[in-house]
Amino acid sequence: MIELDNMAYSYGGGELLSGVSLQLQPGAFHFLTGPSGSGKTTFLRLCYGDLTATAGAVRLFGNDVRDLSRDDLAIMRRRIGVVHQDCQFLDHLPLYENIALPLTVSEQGGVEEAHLRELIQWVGLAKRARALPPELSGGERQRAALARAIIMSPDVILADEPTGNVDWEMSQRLLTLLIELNRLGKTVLIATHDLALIRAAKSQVQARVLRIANRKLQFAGADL
Amino acid sequence: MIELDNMAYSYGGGELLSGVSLQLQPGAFHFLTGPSGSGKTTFLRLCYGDLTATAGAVRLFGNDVRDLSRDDLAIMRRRIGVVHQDCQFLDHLPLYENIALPLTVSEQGGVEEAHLRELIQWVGLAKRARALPPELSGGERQRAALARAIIMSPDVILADEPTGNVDWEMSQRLLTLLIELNRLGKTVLIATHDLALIRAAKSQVQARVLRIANRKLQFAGADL
Amino acid sequence: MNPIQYVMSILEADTQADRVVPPTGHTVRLTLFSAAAMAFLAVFAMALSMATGRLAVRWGDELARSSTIRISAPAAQEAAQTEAALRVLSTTPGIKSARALTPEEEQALLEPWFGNGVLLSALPVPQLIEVIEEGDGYDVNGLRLRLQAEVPGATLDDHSQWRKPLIRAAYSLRRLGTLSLLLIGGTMAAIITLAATAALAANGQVIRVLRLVGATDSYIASAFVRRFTLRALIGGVIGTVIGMGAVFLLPGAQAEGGFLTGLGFQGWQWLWPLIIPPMGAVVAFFATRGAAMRTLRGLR
Amino acid sequence: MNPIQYVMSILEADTQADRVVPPTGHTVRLTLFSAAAMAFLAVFAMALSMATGRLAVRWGDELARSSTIRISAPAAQEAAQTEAALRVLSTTPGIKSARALTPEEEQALLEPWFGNGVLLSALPVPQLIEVIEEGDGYDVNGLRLRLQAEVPGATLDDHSQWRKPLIRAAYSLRRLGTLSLLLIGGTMAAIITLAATAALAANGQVIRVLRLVGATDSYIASAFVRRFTLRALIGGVIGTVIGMGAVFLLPGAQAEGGFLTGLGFQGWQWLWPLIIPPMGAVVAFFATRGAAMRTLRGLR
Ligand SMILES: Nc1ncnc2c1ncn2[C@@H]1O[C@H](COP(=O)(O)OP(=O)(O)OP(=O)(O)O)[C@@H](O)[C@H]1O
Ligand SMILES: Nc1ncnc2c1ncn2[C@@H]1O[C@H](COP(=O)(O)OP(=O)(O)OP(=O)(O)O)[C@@H](O)[C@H]1O
Ligand SMILES: [Mg+2]
Ligand SMILES: [Mg+2]
Repeated sequence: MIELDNMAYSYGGGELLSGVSLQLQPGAFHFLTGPSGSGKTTFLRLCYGDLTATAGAVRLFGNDVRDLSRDDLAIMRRRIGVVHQDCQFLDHLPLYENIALPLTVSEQGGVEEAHLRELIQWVGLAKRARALPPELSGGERQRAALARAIIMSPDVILADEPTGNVDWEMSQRLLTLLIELNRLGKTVLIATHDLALIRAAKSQVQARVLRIANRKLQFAGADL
Repeated sequence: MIELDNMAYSYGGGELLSGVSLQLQPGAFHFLTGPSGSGKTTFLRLCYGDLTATAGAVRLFGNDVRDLSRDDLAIMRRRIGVVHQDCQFLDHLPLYENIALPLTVSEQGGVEEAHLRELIQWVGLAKRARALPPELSGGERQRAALARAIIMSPDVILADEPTGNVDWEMSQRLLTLLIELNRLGKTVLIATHDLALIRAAKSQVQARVLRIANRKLQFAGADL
Repeated sequence: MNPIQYVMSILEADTQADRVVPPTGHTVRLTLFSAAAMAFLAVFAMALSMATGRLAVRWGDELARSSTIRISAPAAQEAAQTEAALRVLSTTPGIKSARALTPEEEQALLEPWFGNGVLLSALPVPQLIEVIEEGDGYDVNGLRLRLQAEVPGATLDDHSQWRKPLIRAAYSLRRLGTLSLLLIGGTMAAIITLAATAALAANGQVIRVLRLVGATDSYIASAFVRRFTLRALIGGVIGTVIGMGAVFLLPGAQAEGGFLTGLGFQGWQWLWPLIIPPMGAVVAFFATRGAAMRTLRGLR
Repeated sequence: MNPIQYVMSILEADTQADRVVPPTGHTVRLTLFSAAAMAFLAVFAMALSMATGRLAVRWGDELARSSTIRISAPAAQEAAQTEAALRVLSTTPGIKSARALTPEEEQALLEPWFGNGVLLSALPVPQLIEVIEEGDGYDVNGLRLRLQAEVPGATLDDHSQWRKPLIRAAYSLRRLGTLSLLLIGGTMAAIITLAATAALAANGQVIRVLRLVGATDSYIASAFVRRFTLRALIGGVIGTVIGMGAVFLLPGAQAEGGFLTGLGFQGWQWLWPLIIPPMGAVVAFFATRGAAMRTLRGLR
């Protein structure tokens, strides 16, 4: 699905990531950790073509990102659900319309009402569905971002710190949702600092843990 | 320092908080927990006069918030350092100027260069001091927000999820900073989901844990 | 579908597909207002331009195009010389008509000087010939030379001495009208462009979110373009209607048939301002498209 | 401190205290540009207004204020009647001067009709008296009656028949100039207001952050007010300078001394446009202050 081939990236100063190779297969479940500022968000942005590698290649569904036209990229993004670290919404639309936004812009016809309602229910936002994003709590926004990422049933789900602002029970609930999607064959990659979450996941699914350290991507050992 | 007297708050719908009473004494160290959407951020906003209680009274340094003029409130805020959940910065100013902003707007003369540099060093942002806020990682922004909150040596520090996006080591480091400030007599109130952080703090300082549940503020037992 | 339904359907289409663009806010209001303000000024510039144009045409026609030939000759030769002059004039290119004034007409002309009690026949009044030009007019010096040769008693007075400044004034007024029309049109385009660009810049966040959830460039651009073009069009219509109303209500706009009929439109000229709103919309269309594309190019 | 240093110090003060307000961006540019565009148009409106004002004054002075009295009497009585008429005129209120034309002047006046070969003395030319009015002018009917009684051969020709439309035209032009000045001034104020408001709305985030870190309302408002007022002033100066340059370079702006001296300023009139930039700044000052206070009132 997503292939990184000896990729490097720099924002202009020194290299932030270098010699990164990774293949995300359908059905894989990965965690991504690393100190704050090590490049986790950057890594994810490279994975959905928001940034272009300064060296090496990134292939999305078999296509090199550099060869994709802007429209191809937009259409490819509909197959990748992303939870951003700073959840960005359209502040003038109520929550449920924000969650349905990927469907709206794909012009693939309407939202399945029932599906949308069920999803909103699952992330615990049923009562807040008509609220505007600025009226939500931090955790509510994060849950909404996750709901928006998966509304299109994407093939790949990239989540950047999806549980940073929610309590332990809710984070378990969200994890369950992601694990269930993974069981349906979706590829999942979660960047997180929360080691407890990783431990909880490992007991339920065969998850691998990646770690960014010294500009390299490594597989973490069993010490977690 | 901050006194809440049988206070209630509602955003317009049902009551979110009710019958809340609390006295934050100089030198107190409190944690605030509660499920996502229970009203932690709302509680903090009430504590620094960003919201006005719908019933009961909130007193800052002995003054009822409702009686404060807008200018009084602004000046009082300089005695309260706040770390917001969604760290808001001036995107056109480099990080170090953003951290020094409370000093700039208080017009109390310049920043002590050395103090500012030391603080930036402590939160691990020395290398990023000249970056603009949009160029920072999530954790870097959070650390910057904490630095901005304490640059004025305020009497009270209110931190909303200050470690949601940073790794364990960094969160320990930030905790140490807050505990040190508390030892200097500052009042500290931290809203967080991170139970591990609370446990770590309890071993170093006499911290009390508040919990919002069913619209009430309770003291959590020793079960944490 | 009647026209009102059609317009309503456009307005409603906007509420459906373009919900992704914030519906109100200062930036949209700015576009609306600047389009309206500029349309308003443009209507006035147009009215000024038309009024001065009319004035120039009238002065041009009535004053510039006539001249006088005076035959001062002994009474016996006067008729013959008049004949000769008329013959010369009939073969001069650029002259539409030439005709000897009747004694009554001459008397009317001289009345201010002598009063109406004077018998013209008692005075050695020269015969006057009124010449009306056509096209680019005739060659004054050429005609003067021919008359000198063939009609010794004739003097050509082409009125240009004292009428030229009037003509100059009329044309300078007309240039002024055209100039203000151009200036205001240009400023209108610039302000609408800038308002649309600023409005779009203020919506950078919206564009970023849309791009992140997989919207194509053309989807995003056209959502903005529709909304802002519509706003510019509506603003333009409002400004134009108010402007036309104001011009209509201006004192002196009603044709008085005087020297200068005042600021205003006449007859079919009232149709001219109607091109202002579509032009504003076209400007907004390209400005918004350009700005949207520029913003989008900065994103991946 | 020389003036340039003084201006530079204002510009630099801005970079010091007002760094909290984003220095560039579309909204600031919008304020700058709309101030410039409006100043530019205002200069032209002012030039138009002054040109038409000049025209009205000249036509008013030269045409409206003179009339003619014709004395048609037997040669013997002519001198006496002229004397009598002048006496009447000297006691009529509203008349500045009255004087009999010399034979040479009369000949010059009649030349277009008779050519310059005619001896005036051979003609029964009436004596003409030129009357110059002052103030509100004299009572035409009253004077006519008095002349009828005291100078039987006198006829008063007050020129109003054919000159009135000219005067009307001049005043209608002048009204037009004033009207466009008012229109453009009003639009200028409205656009600057809206641009400043939109710019401020786009900076809502900045205001929120400043308020949260303990800035007082007056600190926030004045930071914005300084910046936007300065931008409006700079924009106004740029627009005014370009506008004045364009007016100066306009063909016909150089005094030709003709009927209409063309669009332009003369002498001290060049000072008038200099009030445009400060006026734009004042408008921006109040608009920004109002908008800042409104935004702030929404926050605690
Ligand atoms: N401006 C607002 N208008 C209406 N409702 C609001 C507004 N702000 C917050 N709320 C609602 O009030 C409730 C409490 O919000 P608050 O932000 O205080 O929660 P929280 O405890 O901080 O949650 P989290 O841990 O997710 O940050 C939420 O359900 C939220 O949707
Ligand atoms: N647009 C940018 N321009 C320049 N530097 C940037 C930019 N974005 C991020 N950086 C820098 O790159 C580094 C990695 O950022 P990134 O956001 O990928 O970190 P992260 O691992 O996600 O951290 P966190 O856990 O704090 O979110 C940081 O030091 C950050 O300051
Ligand atoms: Mg990150
Ligand atoms: Mg919160």
